[in-house]
Amino acid sequence: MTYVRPKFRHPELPKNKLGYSVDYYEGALSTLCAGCGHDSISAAIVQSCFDLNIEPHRLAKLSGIGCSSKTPAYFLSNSHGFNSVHGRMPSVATGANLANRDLIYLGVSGDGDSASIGMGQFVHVVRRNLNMVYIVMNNGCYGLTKGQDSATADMGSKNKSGKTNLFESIDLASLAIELGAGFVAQSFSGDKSQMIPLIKAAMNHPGFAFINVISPCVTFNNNVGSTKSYDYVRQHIEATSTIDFVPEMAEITTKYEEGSTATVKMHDGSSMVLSKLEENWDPTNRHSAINAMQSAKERGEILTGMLFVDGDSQDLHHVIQTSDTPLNILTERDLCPGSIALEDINASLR
Amino acid sequence: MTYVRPKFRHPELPKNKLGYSVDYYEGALSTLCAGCGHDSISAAIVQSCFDLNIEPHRLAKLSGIGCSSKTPAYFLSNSHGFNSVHGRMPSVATGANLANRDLIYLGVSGDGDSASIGMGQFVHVVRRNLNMVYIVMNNGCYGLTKGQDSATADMGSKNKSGKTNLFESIDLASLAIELGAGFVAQSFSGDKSQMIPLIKAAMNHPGFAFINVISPCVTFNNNVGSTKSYDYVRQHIEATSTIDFVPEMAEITTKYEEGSTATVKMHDGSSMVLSKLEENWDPTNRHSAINAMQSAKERGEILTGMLFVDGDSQDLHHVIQTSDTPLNILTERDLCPGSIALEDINASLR
Amino acid sequence: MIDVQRSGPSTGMPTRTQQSDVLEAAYASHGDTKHILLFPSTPRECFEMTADAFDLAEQIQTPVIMLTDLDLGMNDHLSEPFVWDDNRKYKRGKVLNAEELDKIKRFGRYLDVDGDGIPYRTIPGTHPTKGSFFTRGTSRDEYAAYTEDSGAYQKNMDRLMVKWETSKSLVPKPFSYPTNKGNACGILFFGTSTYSSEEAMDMLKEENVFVDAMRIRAFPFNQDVNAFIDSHETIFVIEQNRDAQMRSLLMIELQASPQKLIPILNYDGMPITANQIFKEIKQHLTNTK
Amino acid sequence: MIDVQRSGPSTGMPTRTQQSDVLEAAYASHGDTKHILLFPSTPRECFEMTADAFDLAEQIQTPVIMLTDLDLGMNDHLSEPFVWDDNRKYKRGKVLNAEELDKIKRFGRYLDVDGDGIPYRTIPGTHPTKGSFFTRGTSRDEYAAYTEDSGAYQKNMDRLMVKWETSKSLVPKPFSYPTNKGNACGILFFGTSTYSSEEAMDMLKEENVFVDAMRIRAFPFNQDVNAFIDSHETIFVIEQNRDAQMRSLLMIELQASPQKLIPILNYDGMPITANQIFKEIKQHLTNTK
Repeated sequence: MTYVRPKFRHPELPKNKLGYSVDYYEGALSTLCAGCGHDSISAAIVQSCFDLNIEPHRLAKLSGIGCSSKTPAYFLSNSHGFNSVHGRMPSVATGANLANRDLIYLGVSGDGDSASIGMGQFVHVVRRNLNMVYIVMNNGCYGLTKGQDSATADMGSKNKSGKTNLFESIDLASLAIELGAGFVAQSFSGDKSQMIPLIKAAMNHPGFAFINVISPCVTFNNNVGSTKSYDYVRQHIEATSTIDFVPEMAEITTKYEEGSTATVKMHDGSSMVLSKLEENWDPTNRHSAINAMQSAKERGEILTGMLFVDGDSQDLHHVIQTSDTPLNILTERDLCPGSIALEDINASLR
Repeated sequence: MTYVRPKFRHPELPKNKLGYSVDYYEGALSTLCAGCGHDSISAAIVQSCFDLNIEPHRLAKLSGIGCSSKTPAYFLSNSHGFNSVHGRMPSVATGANLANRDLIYLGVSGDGDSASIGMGQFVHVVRRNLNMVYIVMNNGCYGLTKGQDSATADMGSKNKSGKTNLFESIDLASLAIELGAGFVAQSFSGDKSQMIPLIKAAMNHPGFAFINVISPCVTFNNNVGSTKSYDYVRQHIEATSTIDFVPEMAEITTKYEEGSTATVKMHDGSSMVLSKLEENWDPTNRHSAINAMQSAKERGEILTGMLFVDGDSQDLHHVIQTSDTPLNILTERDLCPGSIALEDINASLR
Repeated sequence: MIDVQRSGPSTGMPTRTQQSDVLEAAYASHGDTKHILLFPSTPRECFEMTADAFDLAEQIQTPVIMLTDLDLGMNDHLSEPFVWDDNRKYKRGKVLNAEELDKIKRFGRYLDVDGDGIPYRTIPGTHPTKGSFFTRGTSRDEYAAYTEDSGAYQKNMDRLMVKWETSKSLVPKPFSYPTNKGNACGILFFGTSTYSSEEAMDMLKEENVFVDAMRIRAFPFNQDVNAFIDSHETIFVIEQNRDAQMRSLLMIELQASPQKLIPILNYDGMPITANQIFKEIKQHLTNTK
Repeated sequence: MIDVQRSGPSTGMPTRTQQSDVLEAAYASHGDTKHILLFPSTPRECFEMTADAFDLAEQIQTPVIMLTDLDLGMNDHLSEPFVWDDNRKYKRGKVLNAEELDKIKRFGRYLDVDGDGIPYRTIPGTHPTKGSFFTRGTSRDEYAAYTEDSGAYQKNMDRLMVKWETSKSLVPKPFSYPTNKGNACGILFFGTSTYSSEEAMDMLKEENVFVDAMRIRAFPFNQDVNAFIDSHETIFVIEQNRDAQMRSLLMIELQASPQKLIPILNYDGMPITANQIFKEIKQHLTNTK
């Protein structure tokens, strides 16, 4: 790869509380196609981590295989990264999270990686409520192998070669809600102002936080007839609400219209203020969220924004009551029952 | 195994149209625990095939691994069978069905086999709308390895050793509806009168037909506190409707109460007459079925019977437009484009 | 199954070639397991062996793995035109139809009727009352019934070895290069090491070094491979992996002496060069003079 | 990873024993791959080797597979009491902490600093600005950066071979039975073939047949195994599988001559008997007299 990133940066880039400017959160220059939606999502991740004052070494980024799964090379170059095998990112995330509950885990996947080869892992990482942010960069096609329809391609959608997809699409967001996920959002790579508060809120959610981002493949699935093209998505998205993420300590200063606002408190004291656009929808009620998704489907619309959030979510460590100290810094003293306990076991077998 | 089935059968067992009595549809003697719900399901399969006048050699039975997956040895001994590896029955069924679209495919699986190791396969066989009946014998535990909680165990349910399950259960029927299955039913191994018409209707449905049968594990999950015990299930089931399966040609003779009856025509001319017990539920409307399931969940009830049926379902062969002749009897003449076509390919590469 | 081998292990080098799945493919799976492998060396052979692989899979009733590589799979090659014989018939192997089933007293799915280790099979739906059976991963008797009887299990494992022997004469024979007989050295190679090996032979010839040569085309090894090894003092085994995997197969399956089999290995992801082969053979012959 | 081997392949015999995953486990995965294997022969050794396996996995930075079998895993055994040394420390291997990272100029995840093929690693979250890296399945350079450079790839593959050599002295040594030296025959065995092999030695002794014996406890083979093979004319390799899988490993890894390695095999699902071993050794010695 011969890409060279221009070295020049404005010397007075603003710094966050940690003293880092936004470029400290960037990664290597992307080798994805120019205009790829995935790069916008990477940029939103960079901005969110900068805004949230995250220490990069306290975050682990993980992925599977595919165009989307290449992106961890393109953001947060000062964080640990793990590019796992196809569809198996959740297993690696689960192992890492169990070893050290104190890091922030950011998983990035694609529709091929999550909805096909990794479907079993996806379902079970939802069920286990692993404390992680799981972003699917969803373009409805296999970009890395030249644009075949994926399992999230909509029935009737046309791909670049003019072929119509004959199968029902898998709706990952609805699936996550049905499976009991405590935080489910949907967004569009063209809407950075929506993505950023969602990513921030997801990072503050104590459990599995899923964001399905429709991210058009400019090279193989941006044609007329595709329901994952920029134009189509832009024309068919309908937001549940506008979202403000209000960090801990900050005062809620924006004025919201009476009656249409829901404030969701996050576990660390921060809040998400949702200004509802969708009627008959309660973001904290699973059944209501399912109804909103079904209704949008019936109207042929793509519902974006916060879809469902469970304020009482308890992550895997709480459920299985592991020690507060991360397991990977426990020592022989904490872990090994020693010869006396072993003697009891020997005795029980006599 | 030293079990010997008593040889004596009543000499005047009634025969079906093909001249077979019901014992021709039986299998080897079950080696499952006495009282296992799975044996009741096997019996319902036997009765259904007898009633439907199925030629046993025109049916293929398939399974994965587990107690449930052992049952194909215990029914239809005159049918071909395939006991595949864990969670991979859908792949084998897909291959067999593509090779010969003219057989009836009956897949039997368990909650471990379908909801854990086989989740990816389950999701995608639903999506492909493979023409098969897929029965899950669901006991919420791993019976073959002594009763550990499975992924369909309800949160809060207690297993035999007194441990409470801490995880949300995977609701396979809701999942199948969400994923677009065209025929989804739920039943209870203790309710043969409900199972038989459901199995018959499933066998006449032109596409993927899913029946989730709660089937208590008498040995490891029939204790007080378990939500998959006989007593608990009996007390918490609520049927959507009573069901009559009316074969082709037969006249609908039963009288049903005005207004509460829905008749679903099957593709071969047979009908399913549903006498509705659940209000605000339309068995042919997916959104309505999802609502009914959600509402039942909120009431702590298990909805059984027909849940959703799509009368316009078209199976995989229709969708991908394969030949009407089963692929496995096509010959060189039909399949091989021959030297002239090859010469065109050679020419295109010059 | 077609395995277009690239540089491994794991994701390896996604755009570079290697012949390093040989051992894994040969014995893939737990328990005592051996698989049929085919090694094409040209696009035309890929075409022909793919067709052959279907026939072999049905004749031997087993998966067949074609091991090609990125050099063949991704690079442009000059190829002879592909040829198809319109009289060719698909080989379905030992499949019983309804009439044949009628003639049989008792059908045994795993019964070695012909003594070649390959039993007869039936296709579901063939006959109303005969020929159906239950396929299972567990041990079973000749009639497909579950058993944990040691004798029945061992009998089946031995039948599979008989089948393995039978398959040696069914898979493609190795290609022997014309020879003046009596050369002490032989070279063995397969797949995309062919061009470089042939060129190296020419280079050696110019220096008056003559070697016999054989191109392996399938696993299990045909008797000719055995004879080739036996009739030479030294065999250079040319392959594109680090661990001399084909050489390992020759030792395991043909009891060939490790001392006799000199590995010539390239594993940098680029196709092996004639120059490397030429140099290593010359070096070895000089050292052992 | 613990593999309680049963009769294979596929589901095989769910309640019967075998030692038939040896070859599969040793080279599991595509590409040039080798794995550390441990072979316990008693419940106590299962206990001890499991603890050792964790240490080895961290020291060598690789998965370790313990190959036990159903005979050990499902049958009742009389066992010595398990023992634990309370002063034992976990071996974490080469892990850099924050202070150590501060002292290093540039951290290279795959840099062979010590020349033993085992690089240093870091644990996520250790240091605010140093030591983070990107783990990937593709080829990479010593600093964990993506590369398809042939030299960098080959260097890493060669480093892994150096690590393999290093691990030979880290894994459990084979157990040598006391000997009067000078016996022409040796027997090699592992795992649950131990009791029968020992009993067979006693039976042979009664007939004045003396053999040396070694119990293999790990793969890769320690130098002692090599020396044992070299110092005997004939080696009987006793194992519980059809294809003489351990014998294959000895040929591949130690260049042992196939003619020297006489397989004694049992694969009927029942543990191998002393009587079988005794008979086959006597038979062979009689035939070759």
